[in-house]
Amino acid sequence: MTVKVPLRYRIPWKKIVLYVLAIGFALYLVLPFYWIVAMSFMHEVDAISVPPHWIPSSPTLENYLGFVNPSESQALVGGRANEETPYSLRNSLIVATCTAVLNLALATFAAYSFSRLKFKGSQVLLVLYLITRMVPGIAIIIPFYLLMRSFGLLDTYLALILSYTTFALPITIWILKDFFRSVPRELEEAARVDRCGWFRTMWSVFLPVAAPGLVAAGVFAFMTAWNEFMFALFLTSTKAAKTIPVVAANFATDFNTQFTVMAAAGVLAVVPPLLLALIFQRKLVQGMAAGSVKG
Amino acid sequence: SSGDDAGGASDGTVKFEGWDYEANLVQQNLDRFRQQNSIKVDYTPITSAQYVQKVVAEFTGGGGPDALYVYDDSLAAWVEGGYLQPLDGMAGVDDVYAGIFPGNAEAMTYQGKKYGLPYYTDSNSLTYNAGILAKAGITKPPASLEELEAQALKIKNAGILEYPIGLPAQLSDTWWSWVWALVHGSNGNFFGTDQAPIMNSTDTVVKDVFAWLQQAANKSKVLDPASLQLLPVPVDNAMKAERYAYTIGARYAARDYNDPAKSKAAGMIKLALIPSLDGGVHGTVSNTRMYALAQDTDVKDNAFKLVTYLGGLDADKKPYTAKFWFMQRGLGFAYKSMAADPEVTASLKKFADPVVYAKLAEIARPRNVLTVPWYTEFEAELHKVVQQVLSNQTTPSAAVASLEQTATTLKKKFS
Amino acid sequence: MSVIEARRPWSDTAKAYALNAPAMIVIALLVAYPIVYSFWVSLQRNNLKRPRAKRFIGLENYRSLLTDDAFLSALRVSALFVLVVLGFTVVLALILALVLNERFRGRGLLLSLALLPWAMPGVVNGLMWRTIFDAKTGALNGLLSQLGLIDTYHAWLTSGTGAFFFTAMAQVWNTLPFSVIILLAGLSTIPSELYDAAKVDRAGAFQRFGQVALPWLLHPLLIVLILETMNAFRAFDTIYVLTGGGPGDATTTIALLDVQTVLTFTDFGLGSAYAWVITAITLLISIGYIGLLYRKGNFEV
Amino acid sequence: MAEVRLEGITKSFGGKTVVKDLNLTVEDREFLTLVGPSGCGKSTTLRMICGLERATGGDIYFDGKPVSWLPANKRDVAMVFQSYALYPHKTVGQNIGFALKMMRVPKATIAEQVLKAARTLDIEDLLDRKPRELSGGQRQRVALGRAIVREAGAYLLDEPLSNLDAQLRVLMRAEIKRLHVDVARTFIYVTHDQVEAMTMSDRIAVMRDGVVQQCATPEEIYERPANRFVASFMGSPPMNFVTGELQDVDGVRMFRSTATGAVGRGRNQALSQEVTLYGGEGPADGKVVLGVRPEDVSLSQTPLPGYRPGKVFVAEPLGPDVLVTVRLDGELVKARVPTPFRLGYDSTVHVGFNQDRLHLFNASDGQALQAPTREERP
Amino acid sequence: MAEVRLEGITKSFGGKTVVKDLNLTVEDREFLTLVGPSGCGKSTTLRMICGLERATGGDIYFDGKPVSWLPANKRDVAMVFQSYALYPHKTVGQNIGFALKMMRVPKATIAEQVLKAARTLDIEDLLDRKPRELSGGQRQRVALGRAIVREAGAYLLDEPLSNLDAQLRVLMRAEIKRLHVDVARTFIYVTHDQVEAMTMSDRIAVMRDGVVQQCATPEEIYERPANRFVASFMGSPPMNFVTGELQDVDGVRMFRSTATGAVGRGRNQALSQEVTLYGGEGPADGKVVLGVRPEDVSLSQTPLPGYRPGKVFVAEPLGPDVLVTVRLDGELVKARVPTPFRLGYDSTVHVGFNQDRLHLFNASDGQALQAPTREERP
Ligand SMILES: Nc1ncnc2c1ncn2[C@@H]1O[C@H](COP(=O)(O)OP(=O)(O)OP(=O)(O)O)[C@@H](O)[C@H]1O
Ligand SMILES: Nc1ncnc2c1ncn2[C@@H]1O[C@H](COP(=O)(O)OP(=O)(O)OP(=O)(O)O)[C@@H](O)[C@H]1O
Ligand SMILES: [Mg+2]
Ligand SMILES: [Mg+2]
Repeated sequence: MTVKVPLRYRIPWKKIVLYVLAIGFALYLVLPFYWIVAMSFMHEVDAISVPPHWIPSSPTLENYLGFVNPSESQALVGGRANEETPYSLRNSLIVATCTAVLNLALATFAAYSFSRLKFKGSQVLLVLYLITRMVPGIAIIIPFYLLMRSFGLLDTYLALILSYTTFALPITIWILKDFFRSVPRELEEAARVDRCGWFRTMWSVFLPVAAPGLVAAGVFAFMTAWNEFMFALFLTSTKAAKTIPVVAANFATDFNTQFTVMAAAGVLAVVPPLLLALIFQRKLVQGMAAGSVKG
Repeated sequence: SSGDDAGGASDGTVKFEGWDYEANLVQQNLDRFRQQNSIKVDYTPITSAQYVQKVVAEFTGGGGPDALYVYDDSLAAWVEGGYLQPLDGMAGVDDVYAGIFPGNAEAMTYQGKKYGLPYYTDSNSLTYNAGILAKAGITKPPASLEELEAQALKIKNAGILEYPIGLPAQLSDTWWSWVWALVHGSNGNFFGTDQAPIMNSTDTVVKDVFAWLQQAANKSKVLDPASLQLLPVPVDNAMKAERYAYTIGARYAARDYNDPAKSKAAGMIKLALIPSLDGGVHGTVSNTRMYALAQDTDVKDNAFKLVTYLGGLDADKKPYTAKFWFMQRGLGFAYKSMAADPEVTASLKKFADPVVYAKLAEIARPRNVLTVPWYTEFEAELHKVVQQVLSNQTTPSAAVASLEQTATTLKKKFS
Repeated sequence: MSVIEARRPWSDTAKAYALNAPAMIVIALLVAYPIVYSFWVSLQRNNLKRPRAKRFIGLENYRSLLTDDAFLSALRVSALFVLVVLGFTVVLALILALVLNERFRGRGLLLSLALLPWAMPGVVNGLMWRTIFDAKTGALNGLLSQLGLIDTYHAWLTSGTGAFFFTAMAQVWNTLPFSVIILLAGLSTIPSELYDAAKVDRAGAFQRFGQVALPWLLHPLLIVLILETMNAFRAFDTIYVLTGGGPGDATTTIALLDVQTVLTFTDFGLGSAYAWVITAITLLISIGYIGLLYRKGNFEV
Repeated sequence: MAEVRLEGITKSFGGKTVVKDLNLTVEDREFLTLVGPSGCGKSTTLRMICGLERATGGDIYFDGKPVSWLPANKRDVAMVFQSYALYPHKTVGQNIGFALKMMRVPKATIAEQVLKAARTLDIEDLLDRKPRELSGGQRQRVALGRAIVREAGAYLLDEPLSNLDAQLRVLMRAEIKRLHVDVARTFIYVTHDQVEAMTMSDRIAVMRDGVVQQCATPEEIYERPANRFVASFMGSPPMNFVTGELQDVDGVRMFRSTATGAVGRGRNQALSQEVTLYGGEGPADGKVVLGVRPEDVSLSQTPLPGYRPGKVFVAEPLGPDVLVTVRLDGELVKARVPTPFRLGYDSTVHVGFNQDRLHLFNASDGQALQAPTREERP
Repeated sequence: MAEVRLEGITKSFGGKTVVKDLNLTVEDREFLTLVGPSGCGKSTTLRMICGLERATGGDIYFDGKPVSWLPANKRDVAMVFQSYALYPHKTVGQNIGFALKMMRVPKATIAEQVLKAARTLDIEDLLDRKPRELSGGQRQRVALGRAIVREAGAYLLDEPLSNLDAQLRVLMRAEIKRLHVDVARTFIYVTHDQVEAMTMSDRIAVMRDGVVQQCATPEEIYERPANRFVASFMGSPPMNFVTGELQDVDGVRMFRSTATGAVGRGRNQALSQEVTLYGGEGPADGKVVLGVRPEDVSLSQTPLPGYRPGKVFVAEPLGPDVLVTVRLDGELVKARVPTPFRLGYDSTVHVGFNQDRLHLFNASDGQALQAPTREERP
């Protein structure tokens, strides 16, 4: 049996608006990036041609090959940036991952206290955390350098991990405390009754339920570490610890830089975290506590 | 000093830092040094845009290198900061200073002491594309700014190029040689010999140059407005792609412009003297890059050997590295002797007219305010003001007035 | 009255501080010293170029700011920059987060795309936009002229307002993902039954947003506001690469000026004073946000 | 809005069909109660009527107009959610007043109405609390308050009283009934409480596995259950069942228990008279199930005509009554007798069935064969 | 672990005291049911026993050992939460098996136990679902499953059956009872269902506003309520109350209704015999309340000795019974009589009270004055 649906409802306005917005945003987000991806597969001449070639007319891997085998055609470009690119990617990955993990570990404890315990000075403490983050890096970079030097940590991962952890920590705490708050208290209680100690409760029940928040906070910490430039520049000096923004900056400022190599480096800088994000992307939108409590 | 850094003094390794120009070539050259002297060199190239900052941070933090590149711009500040030690009295230094152009020697001397051995030097020229000029029926490069504008207008009106003149005028670039070149080229200056600002009083050249710039950018529109967002590399690219007929920049760029492997304009690029307001030949600007020795180095001997290898004369009294750079990349040299070196001249002929090349070196002057402690601040302000002039946000007279004001304030502040 | 056999558990306050201890220790160890140091420096005449002139001058650096044209102009630019960037970011992020919170084909893809700009280091972001806005070969020029919207290529970054606007847009593109992710994660924690209840209560889409989603989002929004304000105030990489602060000083933000003062002019005293002014301003704004939103958004499920 | 009609409604969750071809018309102003075992699809049905769930198949009409495409906020229905779905960030007062606010009712009126509803629900001193700070029953009352405070075309109530104590439940029952009369709108009510279902409803729809088994007045459901499922589901403790077959003995139709061939034999006459089948002859194989409700089972210490002896298996006091389970001819039969009942376990007791109130069901498909008529008495 | 003792337990939420000086001992292996109006503090009490809420004052002892400071995970209790509190990210099976997993029970054993529990609860085909895909009753059963699957020193069940249908509830009731016998541990049970309370409990504690009113066996609670609140709370429909006073007439203590001076007069003798007061003389002012349960009120169409005429006010069918409200001397009296009841509204009916089962309460504080003794009969 068919029902005559009024026209107003026959047109799925919601879907239309949704898709229009989605496509609009998709274009907005992807087009700029697409351009450097396309450029990274072009020869220099094509990249600066007018009008632009939107699709590489004679695609080349040359710009990337320079990273793998720096003595090849692009060897002249970017000082040592070429040869350092693969290392810097590795360094960035290690530093960012460790930062994210360390951050989550530290922030989880603190955020839990803000979301579950009523205690004196909680708001003051929260703001204090923020203050440590509000002093611009430029003001603390020299003393920080001194500190790291006295710890003997210059040009090591640890220096970067520690500094990024302190950068990201206050915000991570803020992010997590909100998500923790929306985990129904009863879940924790149920876990306690099921004989879980605090850690077990956190691990088996609380954190899985708060997963979207953890992922958001983790991605935040990761990206903070991945993107930071100034501290990386000052605290590292060799390919043992240089991160990708530092190397990418070489391309930016080097006298011989070509757009296309720069683009290739940019693409490389973006791809790893993007892959990582893809992995966690589903967690981010999973509903949190659906169906768990009544009330 | 590298005193408490790993490695450090124990095995005599020299910690050496430089901006990242051709780091691989540098490394090649250093390897040769190591083979010859069995001194280990720990070389760190640093992004050039952040070179000064990073070195300052390192010295401040006590972890600076033993030997390093120094811009003539930074020399005074770094000596004042206590980073560098004078080379006076060290082996062969006086020979070096005797063998180089006086301008370069001056640029490496601060308060009577010698601080550097030359890495390279270069002076600015008007670089033009003879092919484009020819197309517009122009046979001779301009001698005066007026002429330059007229020629450019001709090219523009011929529909060959919309903006025949391009200059790197992006703020994040720290060294706007072309402004100085234009001022020196018309025999003007910003400062008097006592380093007091004169651009708004006794010297009218600056104002007139600004006026010309404003006119070229906004009236006749021969100067590309996009210059404001151009760094040197894109300007180079544009020259190579024949999108500009004129630019003002270091001589050595011509080698690249004339390299058929890299440039459409190869063979067409020529050097000319800087056009002046009155059409006469007055000068241009030069800059000097040097190697220096850190104040606190623990491996002074080794470090000095390195600096000598790089910037000084070898056992045969030949500037090995300076020649290496010229042959490899066409970098300008401070050594008078090299001008006569047949290998050098042969190589030079491939990309520039040796006469013009030599004339530029001869008339080039370094900036006369490099030794004031507030030079960097002034240079930064200069860029801003020139941008405002180019983008028509201010008038030439207001611009020079504000520039002079800034200079006066800075001077007072630092007195 | 009773024999207490089990260990008396810690009070909430003790527990809370114990839980905060690791974070506090790390922060104290690593940033307390630099922060105090930088404040101390801000009270000095301290220019690395002139180590011998170094001395304590109290609030002199701060006082000099009042007549410092460069500073005042940078402050104006920064304020405007924060306003524009924050406005665009928050509005776009909210819409995008709401879109992503719906179920539709391609949501995963869009979400991944939404993360993309985040993965781009500021330097690279600046480079990318530089090639796009380029006056000669830029993709924006190419696109617009191919679409027939412009006749000749424009030098987008050469007028004051143009440079400001395009720089802000480049910044927005780069910082959008953070806001989107935080808001999206916030949205995804809203139990769907609350929307159900609101629908039954006759709330239309906008009201559901205003009455259910927004109150729930106040705290995530608070983070977004605080962090984006902070970021916009410190925006450096992108602007530096894109315009270097020009033309003139049209895009010279306080952060740019500060970096220049500290690293190029090596005036640590003044630079630290700038930094502390930035700190104070962002802190005041943040406290304003907190005062506005914290309590309203403070509820337990 | 008034009449709610479901036509061939089907709902599947990823392959699993939870509501099957549901046809149901709720008349204007009717009070219809949905009952059925846990998980049979009651809430899902309500959610579809409400517009929160799109039916996989079929259509829904409000007053003859199809509404399948209408979003919930345009359907003009009020609903009490089984899971309450209170807004955690709003106070009790704001929760209750939210729908009114959405209808742009003036603030003062909202406050007044909310207060009135809160009084009715006895939660007026909780108005400023957040849901988090309420007990289970208080939350449920807030959820109820959200529905009763507003005017709507139809009211859907999903177990709105399940967490309330008996006293309050009686009060609330009355309030809901009163609301029904006052607003004169359609009510669809889900409950597990037989008393509620029986006392409040105009009609009851009994569901099982997504299929409506019977939809009729409470009396009809109770006294003429359409099938064995309805008979056993409605009534607590449930009906006793004895399997057996119909036999024509001397031209009289008689029931013979499979277990013993016994039940009914003691009063052959009576039983044989009663067996007048609906729709003809009864099952071809003659296999039937006899049903009798516990309250229609009488116990006697002494033998009575038509009573059969059994043994007390267990006795459970229910307050006014005692539920006695008796082992009778190998089957367990429950009887509900007035308190006090003092016979010990395993003592002999005589069991009699109220012959007027026996139910017969087809053994194979459980369909009712016979509806008992009830003796009229004051 | 076995005996649970609460000593002077008090609980306040920000100034509001919700449990007041609670003293209660739950014996080893006892099945104690907590009942009381919504919001009276039942859940809070359970949560304190469980260790989820810290008492503001007083102490809790398990087997004589103070546990006030012991966290919930060390108290060895199982609990069914009123709000279920299912782990949303775990399947039904994982939810049920979680506690076992925490006790490092081998996987195979867990699977087996979970399956067994799921069978008992009739949710075995839902084991792989997530809580959000369950109906309300199914969720509740999962919550119940989590408790019954494990061994614990004490089982705390907060309205575990409220969202189940009557049939299932009967089954689950039996299962819980069986579990209680099997594990032989202490059970503390919260319910609003009188039948549950009456049938399952060893003792019932009736709470009101955070104070225990009476804690006794079901019979005692029902037949000798300690005060008017208990009397009215336990029993549905609730007891009828008539206010009046005691008078000594000719040396015989008699009750006189305030409204009419009438009730009881018809059978002076009987009443006067019954009035044997606990603890002496009764209230000084003689003001009392007479209580009689609806099932102890009989109706007759014809006048009978000791019956008084009234008018039918309303009659509500309850299935097996009919609840008839009669207007009697200006007061409304409810009577519960067997179905069918066919008298129309406002017809005259004669009302008699079962003289053996009258209750007297002090009018001022509601304390019981007299406990009726029940005639013993089979
Ligand atoms: N977190 C809290 N803050 C303030 N008051 C609370 C809080 N939790 C409970 N209460 C109040 O304490 C009282 C007792 O609550 P409790 O949950 O124990 O009631 P209950 O007897 O279980 O009721 P119900 O049968 O409705 O579940 C209620 O009046 C409730 O409003
Ligand atoms: N989102 C879902 N995904 C899969 N199955 C579901 C979902 N929601 C409900 N179901 C199933 O649909 C059936 C009907 O659910 P519904 O909530 O309508 O039951 P109900 O009759 O309200 O039961 P109860 O009395 O227990 O609340 C149940 O078996 C349930 O498991
Ligand atoms: Mg349901
Ligand atoms: Mg409760």
